[in-house]
Amino acid sequence: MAITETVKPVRTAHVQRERSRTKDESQLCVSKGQRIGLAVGFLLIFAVPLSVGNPFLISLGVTIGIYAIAAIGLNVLSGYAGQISLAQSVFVGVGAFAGVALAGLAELPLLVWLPATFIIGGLAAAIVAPLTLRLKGVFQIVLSLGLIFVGTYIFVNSTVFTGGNSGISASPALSLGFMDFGNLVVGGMAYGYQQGLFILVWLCVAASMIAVVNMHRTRFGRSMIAIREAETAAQIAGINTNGVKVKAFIIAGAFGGLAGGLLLAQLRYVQTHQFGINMGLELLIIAVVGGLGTTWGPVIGAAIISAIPVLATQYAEYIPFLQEDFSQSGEIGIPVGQVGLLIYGLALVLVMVFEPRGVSHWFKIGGEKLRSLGSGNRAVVDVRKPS
Amino acid sequence: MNAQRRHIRQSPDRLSASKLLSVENLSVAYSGGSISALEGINLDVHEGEIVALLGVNGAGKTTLLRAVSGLLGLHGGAVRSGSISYQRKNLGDESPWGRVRKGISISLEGRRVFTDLSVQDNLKAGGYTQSKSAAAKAYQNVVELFPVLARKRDLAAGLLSGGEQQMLAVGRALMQGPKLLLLDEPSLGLAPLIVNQIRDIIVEINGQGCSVLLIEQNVGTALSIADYAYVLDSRRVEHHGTAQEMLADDTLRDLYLGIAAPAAGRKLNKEAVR
Amino acid sequence: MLNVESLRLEFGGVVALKDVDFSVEMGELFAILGPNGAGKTSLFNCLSGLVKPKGSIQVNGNEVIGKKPHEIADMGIARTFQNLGLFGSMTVAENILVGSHLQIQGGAFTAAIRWPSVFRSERQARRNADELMELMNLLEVRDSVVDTLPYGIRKRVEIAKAVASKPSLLLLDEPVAGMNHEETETFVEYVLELKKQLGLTIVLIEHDVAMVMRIADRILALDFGEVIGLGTPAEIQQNERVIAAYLGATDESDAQTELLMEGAISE
Amino acid sequence: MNNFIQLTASGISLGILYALVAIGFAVLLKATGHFNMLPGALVLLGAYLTYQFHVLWSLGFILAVALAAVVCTALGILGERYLFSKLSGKGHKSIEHLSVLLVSLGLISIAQAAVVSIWGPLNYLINDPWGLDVVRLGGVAIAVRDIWAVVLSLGLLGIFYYIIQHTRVGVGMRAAANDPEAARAQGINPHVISATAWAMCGAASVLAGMMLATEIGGGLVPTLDQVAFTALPALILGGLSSLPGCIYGGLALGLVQTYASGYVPESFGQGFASALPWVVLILLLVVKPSGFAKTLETRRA
Repeated sequence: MAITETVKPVRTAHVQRERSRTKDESQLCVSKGQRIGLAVGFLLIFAVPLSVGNPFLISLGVTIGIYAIAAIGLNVLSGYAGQISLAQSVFVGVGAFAGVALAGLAELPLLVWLPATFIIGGLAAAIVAPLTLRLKGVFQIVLSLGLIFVGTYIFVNSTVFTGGNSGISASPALSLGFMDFGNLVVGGMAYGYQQGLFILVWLCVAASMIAVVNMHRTRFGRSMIAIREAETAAQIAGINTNGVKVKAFIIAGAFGGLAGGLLLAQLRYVQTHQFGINMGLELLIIAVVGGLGTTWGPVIGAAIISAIPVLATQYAEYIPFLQEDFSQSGEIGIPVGQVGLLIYGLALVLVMVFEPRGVSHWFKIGGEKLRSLGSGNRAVVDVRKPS
Repeated sequence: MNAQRRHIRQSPDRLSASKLLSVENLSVAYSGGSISALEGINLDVHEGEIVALLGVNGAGKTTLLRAVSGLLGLHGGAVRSGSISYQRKNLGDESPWGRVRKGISISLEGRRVFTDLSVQDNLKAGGYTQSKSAAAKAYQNVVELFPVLARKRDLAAGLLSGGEQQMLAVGRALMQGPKLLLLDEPSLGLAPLIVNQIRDIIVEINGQGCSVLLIEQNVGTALSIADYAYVLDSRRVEHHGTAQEMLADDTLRDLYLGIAAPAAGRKLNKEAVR
Repeated sequence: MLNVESLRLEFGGVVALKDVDFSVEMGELFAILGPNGAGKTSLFNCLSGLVKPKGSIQVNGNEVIGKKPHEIADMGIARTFQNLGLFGSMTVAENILVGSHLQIQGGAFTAAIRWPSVFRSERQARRNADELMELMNLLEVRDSVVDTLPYGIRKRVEIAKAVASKPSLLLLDEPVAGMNHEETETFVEYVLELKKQLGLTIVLIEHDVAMVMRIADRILALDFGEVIGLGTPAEIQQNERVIAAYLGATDESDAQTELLMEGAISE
Repeated sequence: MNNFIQLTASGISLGILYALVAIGFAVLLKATGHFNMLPGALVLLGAYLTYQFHVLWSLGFILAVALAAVVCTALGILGERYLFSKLSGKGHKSIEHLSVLLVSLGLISIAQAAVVSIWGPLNYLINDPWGLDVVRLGGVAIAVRDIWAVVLSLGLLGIFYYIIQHTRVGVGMRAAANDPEAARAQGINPHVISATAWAMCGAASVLAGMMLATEIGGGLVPTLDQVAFTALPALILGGLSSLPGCIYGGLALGLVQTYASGYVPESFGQGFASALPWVVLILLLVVKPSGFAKTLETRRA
């Protein structure tokens, strides 16, 4: 109250300039360049699938997008709020099987079943979240491992939605009414299923990123980071730390569920053991390799981590030491199926040892260098005396 | 300014004894250099001396002991410049455990006994670097100094009272057979009677030939046993002198009680920093 | 406005605070003095809800004990920490915005969908934060990450963060520890200015006796968790138990201590 | 009744192996202060190395196990020296914990890929000396392998107990676990402590891995590391720290799991026995979240 009144008379032109600059800080795009970037990004979401003919690359793009969404959720929980979880795969599974139930069995339209996977993923997380509240570090990680095993048990035994061990197929509807992503026709040209799906998935990625950026730049995002940095100090500042952690969990679960629904749309056949520890680990690795607590980290991480094994499998014959046939034991070579594991492991070790801030940090440094070339550096001045 | 600080005037009787520890122009910073903790510290401990380190919280006393004992790294600190010599050899990057083997022992602030271990195991841990026979001899010495530790030897150290824990902490350091003992606030949170007891024991340890570098909040206690004292303020040595000189110094009282005394007594060889 | 009655705190058999009674008047600068380990920080932890003591703490007639820290913050109590309670990877502005958390609206969902009122409240908070930064002369480091700033400035950021919640009672835990005299002087000026402008009541833990004697309205002296003195700076300076706690036990047999005591008493 | 005794016997043998793996995690946690998942990889590698030395290179069985333990210990010490120790001091304690955990998970992935690359994805028999022999005790058939599992494990745990309680390095380990800084101040060399911990971890993991690979119907499979994860509830049930705690936790886990597989009706669904330890763990965490959480968190503070 008092601050506003007392300071007014001494406000300087300098402050006015600062103020006009700060006005936009909670906005999505702070600068003009970012606004152009956003527009170009949206354009690419439509342009890429419609211009790239290679179905393999389009399908790879879809996979990257789906993993990016799941990792965006995990990044909120682990990157911003600092709560480590290996169990993100369980919520992806919940979303996928919710998709089977709603889109496959109940044959509901896209606008119902896809948001429903988001909500159901969040609800599942809401049930689990209170368990982890008072746990820290090791306990949290072990608990999340436990969730994977319990989750797998529940999936395997909910045969109606999951088909038990043998998996289940479903063909979800992808039509918005005026536009069918599953059967895209633009200007008289018909496009493939994966091409339409690419647009849907990357629109979801864009929406997720925008939502997270909005959260990050406002009260809730700061609360999460404050908890990560110093929980006691956050409480003293009036933050309900338990409430914020539960919300972060729910957000992670919801994005996981959404990714699960989209994964179902891509594969049209899902199996319980897909959502086990390997996917959980892969998602955590994506978040870490991309850079925990960064906006672009999950997308960059997904592009690196989920693309490399797929590419390796596709182009195995051109890469030395890879062998597709491992029946002749005794001969040393890396079976194609193991490339993923090997790459995850190596990526994780190398990133943690050499650049714990993640690969997106390199992009950030690169961007800053470009910008400083344009504008020249502003030095930070040390101020000591009161005015 | 720097040159001035490097040539600290020594009281004549101090120069005759040989230097055990010599800190020269030491600067220390934490967090990769972003927080400066000590600037241009010069300090000597001669053989057989008790040297007190005085000063308000945050002045850098504990940091100085960490630097001497090699424990800075654990707190994200590092020596930026200057040197620490012990027995006329530069300690350099010697590890904390290496320094213990050389004869520098520390009793950390807040006692830091191994709460889960029995009193006896605490002392065993203290004698980690010693041979079996040397450890046994040191153990005899420690339980003679602190009979209470022998009585409670099978009790978990966490169950001891504050005073007993402090005795255990000092006893544990003595198990290493130190030539230089660093004590960080041995009277912290202890009742006056026990503070006196600990003070007497420090004198006795010193009498056995062990030099002591002591951080103490209670100026009276510290100066009553110290031969020489340094006052740290905001990362620098602000005053130093013999205990007698210190006791007569009014700025010290100003620092500790906010009572500005009239200009009386001798002025110390004070570095003109203010 | 703050009323503490028979406050008692134990940790596993060790008594940290023993029947502490005092009250602080509105608009007062109240200092708590005592050697290390005397229970000063424990007292603050009781006031901000980090530990659960016995007894009673009332702020403007409302009981504090039993409430969670964030609920106590909501009652208008803010504090700083001895070893800096800042969020290191955030900028100065963001730290202050976390401080003004209680003044801002909006949750996760409303933010995600860009609900207009949330962003209005956010903009207002940023304006207030800028004004506070100007008052504390922090505008030039506004966008610097806190971890990269010098200690003295970080201390100032922490005060700004605490004040941003518009508290009625501000608890400062050793705010000038580790500062040199010039920095201390500057810092005291800031605190006094803030106190005047915002009408704050301040409770201050401090080890720098000289500074406390100069600025405090009243002083509470603690030793071994017990109150050994309560009164104006002049009264405290004459208090023998306080002198003993700082300058040495009144051990008559010790000639050197006697010498010192004479010096102190002959003032 | 006979069925019950039989189940109890195999429950105890499974439980004691869980205890061994849990001890591997626990000594590392105590000696280095970080939760490290690498023992999972050592269980896997230990079993395969035993196979390599014993079956493929025809070395004696005991020698093969011992050699495998030496190799695993060496891998652990190398990992500690060149990877894990590089991760500390790069920021917050919690970030440090996370880095160690993630790097160890990465190493597990690499180990899995390496095992399949070198030995292939098929099951193998490890040609253990006891094979499928059983001892009959009044109508109850107890596998010789179970008896060996208990005897060898208890023997190793006994040695560990002696080392921890009665040797100088054991006192050093306990001291370092209690307060790492104060331990350094006593002249205790943390490298020696962590090397000892890795040796203990290597020995326990290899023995457990070898025994798990001889399980009837199990054999040597590239997913043995996931069996190691199943020992984590035992670690937490046992309070994360003490050797006896790990044994109680392991035995409780092994018995619960074996009884569940023997008695729980089909209607509980597939895989109930393997999910049960985790369910128990989660229920315990709900009922008493601070109880065993205290042990670690307050000490690290």
